[in-house]
Amino acid sequence: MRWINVRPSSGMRLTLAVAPFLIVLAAYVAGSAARLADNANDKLLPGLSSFVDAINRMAFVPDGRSGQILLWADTAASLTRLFSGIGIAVAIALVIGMLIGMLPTMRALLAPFVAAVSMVPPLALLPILFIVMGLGEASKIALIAIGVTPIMIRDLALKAIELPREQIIKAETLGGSSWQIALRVVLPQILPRLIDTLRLQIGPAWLFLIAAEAISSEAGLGYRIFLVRRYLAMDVIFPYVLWITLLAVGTDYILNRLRIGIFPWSELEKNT
Amino acid sequence: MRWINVRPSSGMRLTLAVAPFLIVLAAYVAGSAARLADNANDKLLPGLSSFVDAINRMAFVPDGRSGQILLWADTAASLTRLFSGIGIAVAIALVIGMLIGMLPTMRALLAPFVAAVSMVPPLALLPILFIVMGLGEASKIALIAIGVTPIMIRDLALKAIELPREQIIKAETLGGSSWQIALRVVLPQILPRLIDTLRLQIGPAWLFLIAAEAISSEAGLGYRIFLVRRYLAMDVIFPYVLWITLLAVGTDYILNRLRIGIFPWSELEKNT
Amino acid sequence: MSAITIDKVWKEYGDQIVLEDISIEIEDRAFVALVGPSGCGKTTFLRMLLGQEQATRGTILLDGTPLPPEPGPDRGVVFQRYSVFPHLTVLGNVLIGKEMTAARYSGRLFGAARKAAIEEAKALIAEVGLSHALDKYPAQLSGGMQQRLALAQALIMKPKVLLLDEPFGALDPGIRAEIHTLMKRLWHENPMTVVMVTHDMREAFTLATRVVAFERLRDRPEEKLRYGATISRDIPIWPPRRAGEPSLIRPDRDGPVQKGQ
Amino acid sequence: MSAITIDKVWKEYGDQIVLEDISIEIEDRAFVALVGPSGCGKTTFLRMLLGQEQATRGTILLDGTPLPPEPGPDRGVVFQRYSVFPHLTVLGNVLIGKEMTAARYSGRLFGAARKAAIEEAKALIAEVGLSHALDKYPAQLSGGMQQRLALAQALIMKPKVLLLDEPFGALDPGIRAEIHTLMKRLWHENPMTVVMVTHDMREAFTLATRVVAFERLRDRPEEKLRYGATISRDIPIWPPRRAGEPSLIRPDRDGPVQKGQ
Amino acid sequence: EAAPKKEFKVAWSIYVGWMPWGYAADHGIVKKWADKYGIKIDVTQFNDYVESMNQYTAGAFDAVTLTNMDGLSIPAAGGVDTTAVIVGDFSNGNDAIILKNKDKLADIKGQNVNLVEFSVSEYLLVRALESAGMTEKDVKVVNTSDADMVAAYKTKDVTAVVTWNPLVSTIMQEPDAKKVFDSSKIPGEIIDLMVANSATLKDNPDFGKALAGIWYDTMKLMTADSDEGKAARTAMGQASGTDLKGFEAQMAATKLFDKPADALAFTNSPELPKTMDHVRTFLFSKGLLGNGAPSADVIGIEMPDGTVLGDKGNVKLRFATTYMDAAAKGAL
Ligand SMILES: Nc1ncnc2c1ncn2[C@@H]1O[C@H](COP(=O)(O)OP(=O)(O)OP(=O)(O)O)[C@@H](O)[C@H]1O
Ligand SMILES: Nc1ncnc2c1ncn2[C@@H]1O[C@H](COP(=O)(O)OP(=O)(O)OP(=O)(O)O)[C@@H](O)[C@H]1O
Ligand SMILES: [Mg+2]
Ligand SMILES: [Mg+2]
Repeated sequence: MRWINVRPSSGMRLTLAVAPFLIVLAAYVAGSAARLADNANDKLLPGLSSFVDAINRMAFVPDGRSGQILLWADTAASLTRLFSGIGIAVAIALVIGMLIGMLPTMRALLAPFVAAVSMVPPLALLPILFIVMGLGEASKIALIAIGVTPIMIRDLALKAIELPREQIIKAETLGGSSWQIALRVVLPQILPRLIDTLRLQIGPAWLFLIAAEAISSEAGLGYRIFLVRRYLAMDVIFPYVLWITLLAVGTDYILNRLRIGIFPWSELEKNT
Repeated sequence: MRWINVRPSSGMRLTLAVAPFLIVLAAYVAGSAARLADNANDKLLPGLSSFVDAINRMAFVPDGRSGQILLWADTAASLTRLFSGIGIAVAIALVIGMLIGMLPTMRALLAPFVAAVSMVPPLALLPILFIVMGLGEASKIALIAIGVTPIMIRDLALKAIELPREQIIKAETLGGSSWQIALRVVLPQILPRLIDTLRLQIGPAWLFLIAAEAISSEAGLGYRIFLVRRYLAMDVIFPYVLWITLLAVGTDYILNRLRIGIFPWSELEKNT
Repeated sequence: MSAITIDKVWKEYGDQIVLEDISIEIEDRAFVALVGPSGCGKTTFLRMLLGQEQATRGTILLDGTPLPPEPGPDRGVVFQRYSVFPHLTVLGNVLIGKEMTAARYSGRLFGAARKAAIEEAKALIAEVGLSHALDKYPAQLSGGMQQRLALAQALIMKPKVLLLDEPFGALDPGIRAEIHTLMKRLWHENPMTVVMVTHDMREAFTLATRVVAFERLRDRPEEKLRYGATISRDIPIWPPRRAGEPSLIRPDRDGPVQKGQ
Repeated sequence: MSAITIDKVWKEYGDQIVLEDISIEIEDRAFVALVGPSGCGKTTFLRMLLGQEQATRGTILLDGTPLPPEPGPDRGVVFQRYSVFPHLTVLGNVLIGKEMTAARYSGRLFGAARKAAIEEAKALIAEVGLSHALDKYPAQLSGGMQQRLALAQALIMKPKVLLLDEPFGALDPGIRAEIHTLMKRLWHENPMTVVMVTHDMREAFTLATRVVAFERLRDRPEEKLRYGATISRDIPIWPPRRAGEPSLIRPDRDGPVQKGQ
Repeated sequence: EAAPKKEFKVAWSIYVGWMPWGYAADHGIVKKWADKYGIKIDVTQFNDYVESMNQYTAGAFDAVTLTNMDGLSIPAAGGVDTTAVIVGDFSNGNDAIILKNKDKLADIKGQNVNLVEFSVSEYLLVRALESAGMTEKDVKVVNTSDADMVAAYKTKDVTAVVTWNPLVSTIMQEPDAKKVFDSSKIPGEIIDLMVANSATLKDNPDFGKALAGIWYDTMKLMTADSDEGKAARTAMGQASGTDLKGFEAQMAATKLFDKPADALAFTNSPELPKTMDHVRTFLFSKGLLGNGAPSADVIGIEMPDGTVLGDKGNVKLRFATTYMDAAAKGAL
């Protein structure tokens, strides 16, 4: 039988899915044991017991200095920034994306500019951002927004342009003004796609968040990672990275559920 | 007439397209003039003449220390890393993406793992990367590859899965083995999509390159930006950022031309 | 009243002449079937009636006044595809026209006004036989049901002119026959003029009061650019069909068309 | 020889019984038209013949030996859509079968072998009337041309069995008539057994030697899960059609079918 | 004339000699002194030292913590007239050159040296090479971010690094790490300062006084051998990502001026102009005193006694003892 026709059973599928994670774990444990045998103080690949210690310290014991539990304080700070940044990006992308997608004049005005801006590496312009926005939350949120907005605008504009011309004309024959067509025809069809676009931008958004927190912050997952990185405290960094990954995967999953829940028709469309 | 039906003439379109760039330029010149009036040595928003100076110094006069023309040396170093990283990412993504897309067994084995890995923020794991790959070119190239590969894999796997099942069956009735189907049916149809995926990843690739060069390097566009950031030499940073943007826009354009040139049928498909 | 006067209309795209010197009077409540080979400009002609395209030369009058230069609620349209909104249910698709004309900013109705509109929409949905699918989305409907929905959606606006561009071309023969019957009834009952583009001669003769054929009379390659399509035939159906009246001579002719016919 | 024996075949998807106890002998060089209502399992049946699906119970034999459990070059197929490769030209699409069977690793031919294969492909392309479009991509062909290409692509493998799943359903009537003529000629000239699924009765009776109807005899909602479709009719065409022989009684019957008929 | 400015912004970054600022902000010491002078002081922590200086230079902050060298090359060379309000400490071993498996400075010849370019590390390297009769041409400098220095040291191809604490102590835990030179060999040359914009200080000297008050209050607490002092050191250690032991080790390599009198003596000593001359010569050779600067004299550096090193018409960096003096006299 050809390989392309071999279908694993569902039990087999589960085994296969888990395997790579187990292999990575095993490789880690082996690597860690080897390094610790060489140098019992090795910090690069700490043993599992160090993780338990570190996780306990970060996630369950209040910090001596602030009295807060660091992992939760960091998570709250980071998620607030992340979702504020993404929220702003979404709002801007929705408005500008729809303007570009619907109005030829706006398209002529903004499309080339947005295309150029989307290629500017925002990390290189950080000093300007901090001067303009100050060093508080604003600039961190702004970095996330600046980082992900141009791509979201381009994506949404494209989706708006891709709407069949027939639908717009139909809406005009139903008495719709530009505003009404935007509100009742284009917007609702763009929203589920917005969620998909958003899901793709969660990874980059975390990157920008971590970069912003590395420069100035007093709490946050990225801040903590950069703070302890000076001491190569991998026993803290690994759990934090894992936690960020879990948060990102969870957000992705929830957003997809949300799309299906709020826009059931979008799922129907996909299947046809 | 409704706004959605107003179409600017082609002369108007050009004017509109140029306008935002001019506005940004004007805003810059005004802001710079205001700051320079306050402090003639202001470094944040240097005047245009400082740019001319800096560009002349970086792009045309050999550096006293190394005898090289810095901008070209930096560009060569960065582009070498960028394209090596992207090249490796493409090769891996192509192989793994096709495996996941074509073979149900491989899909069960790798798809969940790749999905999880694509959410790991690579910047947080840099120390490990350095220790494994050393501080030289290898780790910079690896960071780019690690940063963009998982998303490219997911994208390509999706495209391979989306190929109509009928085509695969047809190929089987034409005597194709799994290998031949991969080679003659799936691969050629994936390649133009690979180029599109690649275009979307140029922005992120530059980000990772800059981040890698900021950490340890002796030349490169990102290295220079972070080095001169130490004394806020925005007269160098701005032209460098502009240059990076131009390079990215240019790469994007060339890749699209390449796709149309090499896979003319992919353009035909798009229009139908 | 909804008579259309087309007077010496030309349509060019850049150098290419698509339609050449078209003049035709369409009387009130006519049902014009437009036929002709692919690419001869039928859709272009319909687009001009719709206001989506402007004639290069000549004038188009609706009841004696020039057509506004963009689509509006006096002219309804049904396309072959994409004629309904995928994000609205059957009811929502029919309601939206009422809502957009009534509520200028929100594009939505509330309270009593909404109830009244829903009643009207439901009546119309019942007419096209979709009462059982009120809350379904288009993706859950068959092709024939989607086109019936598109008709109801257009009719709720009580358009003076209904424009159809191969509306039934993608349907199975059996379903097409059913929808022909429906179409005929709707035309009899609603005060509107219909212009329908079709490829199917049988459909043209089954439904129309008048069949108009477009054709490029000069179609050699070197002539393609310089000459456009014109009206090559204009056949009134005999015995005449008249809106709201059963046929005098063969009263059963305009009755239901049988399946598979 | 290419006779197919289907013996007490059942097909279930989970709890749902799709096909129930199908037994049929298809003789060598038959042209079987498979008809039946939508969803009754015609495509499923074809998939089993193709090897894409396995029967839940029962056996399928080709010339007395069980079918291999996956599609292979002894059975050709043409689907309604996606039957040709969009990235290959007309010539490339026909060549690819030859190339994959000949070159195990590269899947390509070179030199003299390639030249010979091209000659053979060109002859076949000429047979389906696409000689003028050798270097065109499918996106540049009309629907009818694409299906003709799909036929050529399948025939170059000289399959024992040719399976067609509504291959002409998406074509315009005029073009469909043309392709019927072609199909008939190809069947007469090539030593193969044809099984074709269709919705169009006229097509079934125009082409087949035998029309087989699938039907769910018990189709009340509560029975849907427990009973599948079976063969409800098996009508041999009379006067009989035989591959390679003109019809005895009405010799013109199997000639070209007229346009618009 | 406009009323004097009442609200001030201070930036600090994570470094052993500057941790008191964060502690003071967290524990109400900043507020206490600000209230006393009827002003508001907003203290912001930076994780990225360079960015804190850039923000100060661009005018977003009124005061910042930095080293004497960076004070000259960044704000002063950027045209911002800057006054050193507090001389907090000098590095007395906190900066070091570490070689892998080699224990003599001379072995550095020909090696790649990983360090933060244009920083005090490079200055330390130049001074060390001078002392061994070499120049920078004898080695190859590789710019490496401080955040990744520890990981960098662990890679095979890195054999020489120059860096500062806490990175030095973390790296020294490696068995093959040998410290071949450190800042205790050039005592008093790498000075950690709290600087403020001269114009702002002139406008409202209370700001400078408040800073001095905060600093010496915190110093008292931090150096106390009491439970309170220990608690303060523990908190500072945690804030910098380590613990009490690690933090005290770093303090040991720092010559803290916990009493204003010590700071005064150091600032008024004739060594300071010599140090600054070394520093400006180094910066000039790197082109860090402005593009096309004709000589190391372009920028004037004013000493507490009023003498100026360099261009008297372009004084941009001032060492003032006013505020430390007031603190010493208890006149705050
Ligand atoms: N926007 C346009 N720009 C340029 N040429 C156009 C445009 N729209 C249509 N044409 C040309 O006008 C001619 C008529 O097109 P039209 O779509 O009206 O034909 P049609 O009669 O509707 O054909 P079909 O039966 O295939 O739908 C074609 O040659 C087409 O290429
Ligand atoms: N992979 C599958 N899993 C579960 N059920 C399936 C699957 N494939 C087909 N079915 C079910 O089997 C039945 C028969 O489907 P099939 O596609 O064979 O019908 P058909 O006769 O070809 O219909 P049509 O004329 O619409 O093509 C349907 O009820 C379908 O839902
Ligand atoms: Mg048309
Ligand atoms: Mg089927």
